[in-house]
Amino acid sequence: MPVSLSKPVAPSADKRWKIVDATMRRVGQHSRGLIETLHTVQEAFGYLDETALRYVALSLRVPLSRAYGVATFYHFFTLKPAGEHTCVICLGTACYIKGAPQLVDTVRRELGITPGETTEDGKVSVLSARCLGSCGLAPAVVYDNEVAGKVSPLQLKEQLSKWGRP
Amino acid sequence: MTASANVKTFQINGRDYSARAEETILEVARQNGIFIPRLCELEGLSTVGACRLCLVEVKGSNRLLASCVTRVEEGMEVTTNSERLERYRRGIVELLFTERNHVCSVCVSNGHCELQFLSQKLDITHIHYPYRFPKAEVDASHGRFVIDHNRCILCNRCVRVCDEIEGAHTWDVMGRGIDARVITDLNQPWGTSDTCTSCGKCVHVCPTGALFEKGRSVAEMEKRRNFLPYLQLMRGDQNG
Amino acid sequence: MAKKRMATVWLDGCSGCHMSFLDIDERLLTLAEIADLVYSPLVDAKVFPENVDVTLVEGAVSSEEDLHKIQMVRERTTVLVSLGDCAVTANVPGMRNPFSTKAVYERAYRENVTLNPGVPNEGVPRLLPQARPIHEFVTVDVFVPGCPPSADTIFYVVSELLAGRTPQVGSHTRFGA
Amino acid sequence: MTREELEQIANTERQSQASTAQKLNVCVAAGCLSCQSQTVKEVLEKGVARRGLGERCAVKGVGCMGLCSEGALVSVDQNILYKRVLPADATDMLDALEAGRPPVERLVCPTNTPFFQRQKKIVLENSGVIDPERIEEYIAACGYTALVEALTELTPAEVIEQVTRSGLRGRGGAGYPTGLKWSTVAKAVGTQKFVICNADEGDPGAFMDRSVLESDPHRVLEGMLIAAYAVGASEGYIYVRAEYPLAIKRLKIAIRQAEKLGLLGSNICGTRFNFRVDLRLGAGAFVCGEETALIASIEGKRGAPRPRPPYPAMEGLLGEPTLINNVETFANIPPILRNGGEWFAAIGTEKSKGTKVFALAGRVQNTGLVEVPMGITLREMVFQIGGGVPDGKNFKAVQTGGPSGGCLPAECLDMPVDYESLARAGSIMGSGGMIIMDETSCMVDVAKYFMDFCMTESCGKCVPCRVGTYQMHRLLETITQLQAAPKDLALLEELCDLVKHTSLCGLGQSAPNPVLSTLRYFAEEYKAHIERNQCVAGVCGQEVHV
Repeated sequence: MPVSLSKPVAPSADKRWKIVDATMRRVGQHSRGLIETLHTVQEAFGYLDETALRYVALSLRVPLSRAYGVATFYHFFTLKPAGEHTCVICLGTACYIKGAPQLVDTVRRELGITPGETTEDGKVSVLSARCLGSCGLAPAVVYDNEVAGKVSPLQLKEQLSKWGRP
Repeated sequence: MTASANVKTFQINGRDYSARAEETILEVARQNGIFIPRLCELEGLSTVGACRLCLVEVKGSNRLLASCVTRVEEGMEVTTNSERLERYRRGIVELLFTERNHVCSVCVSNGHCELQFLSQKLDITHIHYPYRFPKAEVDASHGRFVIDHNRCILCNRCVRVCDEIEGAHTWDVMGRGIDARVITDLNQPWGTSDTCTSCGKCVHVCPTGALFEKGRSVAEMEKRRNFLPYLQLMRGDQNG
Repeated sequence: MAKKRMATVWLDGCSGCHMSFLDIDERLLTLAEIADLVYSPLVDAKVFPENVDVTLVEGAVSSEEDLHKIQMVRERTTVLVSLGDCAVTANVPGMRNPFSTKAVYERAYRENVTLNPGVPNEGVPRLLPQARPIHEFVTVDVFVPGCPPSADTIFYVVSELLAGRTPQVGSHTRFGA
Repeated sequence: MTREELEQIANTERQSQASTAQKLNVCVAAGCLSCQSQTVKEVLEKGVARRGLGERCAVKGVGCMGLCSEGALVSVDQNILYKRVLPADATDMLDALEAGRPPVERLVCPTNTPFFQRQKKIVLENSGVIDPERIEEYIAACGYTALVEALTELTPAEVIEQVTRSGLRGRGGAGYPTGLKWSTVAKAVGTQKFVICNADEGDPGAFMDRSVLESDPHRVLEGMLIAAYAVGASEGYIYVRAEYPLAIKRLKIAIRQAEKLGLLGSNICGTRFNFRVDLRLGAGAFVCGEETALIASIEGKRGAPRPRPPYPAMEGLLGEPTLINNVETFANIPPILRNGGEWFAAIGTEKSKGTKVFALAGRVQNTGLVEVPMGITLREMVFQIGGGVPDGKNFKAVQTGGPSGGCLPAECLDMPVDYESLARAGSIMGSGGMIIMDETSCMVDVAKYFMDFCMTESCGKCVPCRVGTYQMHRLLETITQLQAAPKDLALLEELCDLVKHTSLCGLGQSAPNPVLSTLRYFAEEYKAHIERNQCVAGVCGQEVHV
């Protein structure tokens, strides 16, 4: 492989790469900053695609396979774009014993997807969380970054159908 | 520090041995012809303590210790074989057989496979945990080599040899838990890898038939590892 | 001493283990002196009889018929031997397991067929979702891996069993042997 | 920053606080925020301004008040607590306040209950009292005095001596003596040393650390600073879950404020002590709570643990001696230094000193955050502080220690809560999650839930954990589908033994615990599933969940 010592050029003129570059500078262009940088990429672009992984890996001199290995090890990172709306169902213990499984069932019935998937029309992504730490509000669901507590399957169904409408 | 302080005397299976302080239990055992099973460890590569087959009992420790990463200590009393260790080792080998699709009868490494060898050595005649039968890919996109994920046991030897000896770091592991698997570059077909030097070291350190040369049929793939001790020796000379 | 009653059964396998059994050659006569072969694909009996002392089973449990058969065999046998890798590990028949039965039917009866393609719905027992080793369905007494186990291994195992001893299988064979 | 300067900041702040007669404290920690507490605060602020009450009445956002199930919580002058406050209630509250009338009855939350009275707050002393985004308030509450005293009057060895004397044990779960850990790192030789705060709170059903970070972040920083001084470290990291955005935000603010006052950085308090802290965000991997995995993650790698020894105290981050403590452990340090090790050692039991913060959740009346002295019984926790099981249901089990812990039945209720007792009973203290279950929970299903968790969180490095948790989960699934045979139970027990004794790290070694403890106390439920195809709780056998 030809080894280039010059700094790789950002994949496009997109301004968001400047934010990514800033993070990489902050971590001293060191391979140790890989996870920090991936956080920034995901925050800026919503997900980590191949272009981004390649750019970050080359910039920080991290082997490609290691970058990919790290990106897929941590469940917080996603390699696919998220849907228009996101619905995070908390599967912490308190939520589990207070009815989170029924919420997962509701999603499966209503949208035909399981946590970790996005509907085909790209409208809704459903995710599960290990624990939101909102155990006092079990079962908890996060609709587009808003935490809702003591959610019933009916409430969830209503929210999902609200998103489903054009 | 005096030379004598760097030598440790200890016991393995009730017999006295001595070794340099930086040596591991497994190394000493191997030098003295004591068999300890292992699948992830390979002389010449770094140790990761992942397969858990080389666990041994050490008097005074309530935990079992991986002999590949445990250094010898003065007065240590090591047991490499017991009914309990045997049971655990069988369990671990059996778990590996259930994890992917190890169909020995149609494997290129049949007869030359370390997993198969251990199953016989440990007297395993059947797997009493249920098989998983996952769908796993075979990537034959490389000009000379093939990776068959059905037979991969995630020992990580390919990852280490590629990084530590070849310096290419083409291989790594993606995902985690039961979904983990080895990948080349950005999880792309091996044949499209820019970093692979096609040196074939990964193929030859692979303990099973997961990595093999094209054109080999059932039972034809034998692994050659002479390069590892050689490289280790050369590097040792440089350092020493 | 009364002769022992012995049987062999062929489930989802290639019959290679039976071939290997026949490969014990003249030693078949030795066996015939101490045991009767009361049921086998190699003999005429149509129904698996009661009170069999030793049964060798080749092949994985793959269809509803296999399942029915192995359960009956277990009930009527004292010592059940899982013979060969297909019986012990599901081996080659198990290679269909990562796929759905629908895909398997399509492959076998449509994609690879030029004359009258179509999945038969009678005369062929229905496939179980997966081909699995027989010990996942019934208790197995002796496991003899190998693909196939060698004639020597089979002869050793059978003669030990017929003599009322427990064979030490591990040192004679292995998976894929 | 000298002691005098610190005192001056404290005095200025105290005076400014004293100038307002009435204080409305609105909880703006995560639990209440999801009950619109931010809007409540804004409406109250606007109301105060409109009514011209600004002179005698101050509205401020504070950290967690504990009773999360009754949010949003608002306290008035620390003696009236309003619960379930909605933005629309602000008018009534301000009316009462303005007219000097008694508090609004329908919103009053009684505080003379065991939930409040039985607590002893050390770690949470400032939670719900101070504004977590203002360092001045922390300083006014004696904040950073312990640091200044340590730096100016104590040697590192004396600091460690106090910590050792306090008997404090690691609050992350295993309970390793903190003083011993510190002295090991202090003695270790390296070119540089690190202090890491483990804020990767991963147990499902535990939110103590999040709450401390959101409510009183400076306390954790001060603890880290004292630790760094004691062990000779100059750099530190706080490894915090990316799922805790509010905690991250407040930590960032706290670090900036401390730097500005010279409490972080070079020549702290005019001494030669330097310490810098940076945040590292976790990215959704429970296993990173394990020390060596956490270090790998900070180094930008996959969070896979490595065999120990060498322990991080000798070879940790970048191969250098590294001290890793949990949030709550660090939060205990400033009061220990302020009041002395003996003071702390007088609280709790013989081997488990001090208090412990628990997150009470599940089928219990009062869910929320509580801090109690060690040695309190489980019965007190569940029935007095927790207020018992709601809806007339019967108590079945209390789960502690998350996926590494166990489920304890009614017969364990009189057991004291301390490290040893919990371990003897087959559970662990863990980080402090305490989930109460009633008869509607099936214990096999709960065991399956935890095994699913461990399977998903297994890093996949070592075979027993990677494949063993999968196999155990599959068996538990078969049992909960009411399709298991007796031999499956034997297989399950065998796998528990294998995984427990051969796994590389704590995750695998403790993954069987929820199964083992439910097998120990609820064997009858397993039997009913297997032999009679029956689930008494009525949970299993239907559609497969999750």
